Amino acid sequence: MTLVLVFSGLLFAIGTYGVLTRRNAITLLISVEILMNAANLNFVAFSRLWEPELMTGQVFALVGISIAACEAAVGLALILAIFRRFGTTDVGRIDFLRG
Amino acid sequence: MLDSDVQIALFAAFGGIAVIAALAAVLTRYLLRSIVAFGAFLTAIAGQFYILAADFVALIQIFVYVGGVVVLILFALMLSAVGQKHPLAVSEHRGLGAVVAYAVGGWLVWAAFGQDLPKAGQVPGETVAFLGRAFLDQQLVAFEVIGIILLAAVVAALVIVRGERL
Amino acid sequence: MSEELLADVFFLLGFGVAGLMLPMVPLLLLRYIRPQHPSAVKLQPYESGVVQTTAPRRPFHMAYYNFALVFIVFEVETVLLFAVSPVLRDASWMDLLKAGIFVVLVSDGLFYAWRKGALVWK
Amino acid sequence: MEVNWPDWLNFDWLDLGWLELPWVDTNWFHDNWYGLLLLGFFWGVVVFTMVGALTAVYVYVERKVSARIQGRLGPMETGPHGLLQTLVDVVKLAVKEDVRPAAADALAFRLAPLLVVVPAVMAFVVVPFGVPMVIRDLNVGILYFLAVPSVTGVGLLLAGWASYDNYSFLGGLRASAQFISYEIPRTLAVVTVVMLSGSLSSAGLIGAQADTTWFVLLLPLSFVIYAVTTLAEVNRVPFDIPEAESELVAGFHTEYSGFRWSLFFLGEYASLTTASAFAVALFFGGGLGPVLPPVVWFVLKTAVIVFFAVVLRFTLPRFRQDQLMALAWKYFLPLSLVNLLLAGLVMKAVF
Repeated sequence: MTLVLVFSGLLFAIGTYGVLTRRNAITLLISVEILMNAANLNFVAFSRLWEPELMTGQVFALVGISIAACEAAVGLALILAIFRRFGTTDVGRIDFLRG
Repeated sequence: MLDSDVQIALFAAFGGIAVIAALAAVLTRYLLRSIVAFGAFLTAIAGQFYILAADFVALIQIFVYVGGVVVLILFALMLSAVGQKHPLAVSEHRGLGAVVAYAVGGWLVWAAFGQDLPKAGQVPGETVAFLGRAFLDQQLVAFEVIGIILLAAVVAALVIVRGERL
Repeated sequence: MSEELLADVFFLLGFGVAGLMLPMVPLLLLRYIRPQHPSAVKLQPYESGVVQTTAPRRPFHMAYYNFALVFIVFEVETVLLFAVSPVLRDASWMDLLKAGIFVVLVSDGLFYAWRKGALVWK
Repeated sequence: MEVNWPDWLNFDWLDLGWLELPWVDTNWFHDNWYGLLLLGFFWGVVVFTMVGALTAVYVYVERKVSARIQGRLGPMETGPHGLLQTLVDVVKLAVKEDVRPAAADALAFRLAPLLVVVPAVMAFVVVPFGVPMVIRDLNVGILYFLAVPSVTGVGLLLAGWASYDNYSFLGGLRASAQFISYEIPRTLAVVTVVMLSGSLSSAGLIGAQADTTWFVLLLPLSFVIYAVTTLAEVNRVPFDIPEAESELVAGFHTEYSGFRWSLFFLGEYASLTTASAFAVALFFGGGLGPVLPPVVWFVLKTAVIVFFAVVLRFTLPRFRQDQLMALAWKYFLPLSLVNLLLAGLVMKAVF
């Protein structure tokens, strides 16, 4: 059980690093998906600890996967819209709010 | 025999693959490699789910993520034609990012060792039947809310990508 | 019970290794048999037999992405139906109604996309 | 999955019996992790070899049938009636030069054929050949059958993209757009079957059909949807737009040659076989049938379906891309949603 937590912690850290340092929008999205997977791993693991026959953790993992898919759909739509507007997906160079 | 030691070893093996693949996905400067590593990462996580007695979730992971989200990301890569031959730019905040990541990771791992967790309960064999009942009974709200979220997602994404008003 | 699932994982691993090895090992071994005489002309893309005039991998039109969007949403829907459908056989009308509401909710997305013309190939 | 099989289906002596050789302790394989790994590896080798051999047979049958339909003779030179033709072709493909365009992306170019062929072969794990016999009866077998081959979409897209070729790129985009579009109605058709069978394991599926009747009689519409969408999934005529020779040269595998090309070919035929075999399991009762042993019934039924797909290839014209997408989203998806409703009613009527 501790092992699960260690792995999900490591993955979460990697995802955090990706979110903080990458500038390409698509890599950012991948990093966010890594974060969500780390969380899902914990949901599934904890599902075995308390009342396994209720499956609450697994249900939450399924909800998490669904939401990650929706997030990817909307996020990539945004990325494509940004690309058509600015010709780049580098979030550091999208500065139309700076005026 | 297939005792818990074997289980832990296999879990750790999948975990190692997942960590390496995630590192590769985050650190590589070529977008396509990042996506391929992401696919490997997702598969390793699916293996971990399967070991944790969540076979249904594991296959959903493959179905939705590898067969769906990765295809979607590849589509986006192709439609935006970025980072294809030349490496990507990396932001100047790498040091800060590393510090924060170490802090978060260290804290989470420390927290993992600090807990006194109960032993895993007996897992029902037919996970799917229990999952189905859960979705129809206790978790009905989650089930229907996903429906609404999906609806919202498709409407929102179409509006954004087509650049028109509702 | 989770022991059986663990056995499944090992079995599938073995199967997958075999599945990966059987195409890859001949591929590596045949490297020593087959001819290998690359030349600049041979390594050009074939296309349709004429010299490439435009670079591929340019931004392509968005119609593909519209379909991919609707696809991912419906994929999630079918997946959740998979979770629910095995218990429906012995379930009450009420349960059927619950599943039906879910299907109708998601189908609205299809009708929206249809009405907005996102499903037209252009 | 525990199923109570009717007595007349008792063919224990045939199913898996041959594996339990007197000098082999079969329990050993199931008790150790390395035993299981070996068992999986063994089955992997068996299945892969079988798929390869079957593909060779298919190619021969397809050539002969097409020749018959078009009033030709087909391959005649190598061996009696050209029986050795495919064998010779395999040798030729194996020793052919493997050309990778200089501009291609090496990683994706190498990965793509594997992503097409391995999932197609792995799907065999859950195909119920005999009545209780499945290579491995997973609890979530039916979902496995749909989930694992869905990885192929990634392979198609990568192959087209990696080649650095306009035609391949277009072919790859079209192929995976078609693949994902037809995946939805197909999955929904399978969901109706799951509703009736009440379990996701493939043994349970056959068991439910032993209890009632072939599901094709209860859900004819599901079968029609499954059959047509499967043709589209495996890029068979009339849905072979990704490889439309007159428009896109050869689609996403234009730049591939030799052994790598043959992997795409193998993957396509392997997925045709799995899909047909699973169609038998889903709708035609798998190995259920009187007198003959289940395995024989299963092979016979599958052969009929595959033969039908072969004949179809030479009788129908090809769809246009826009028609193809419209067919998937505007006809089959609504149809399969209605079918879902119908299946609910049928289910309440039968059970």
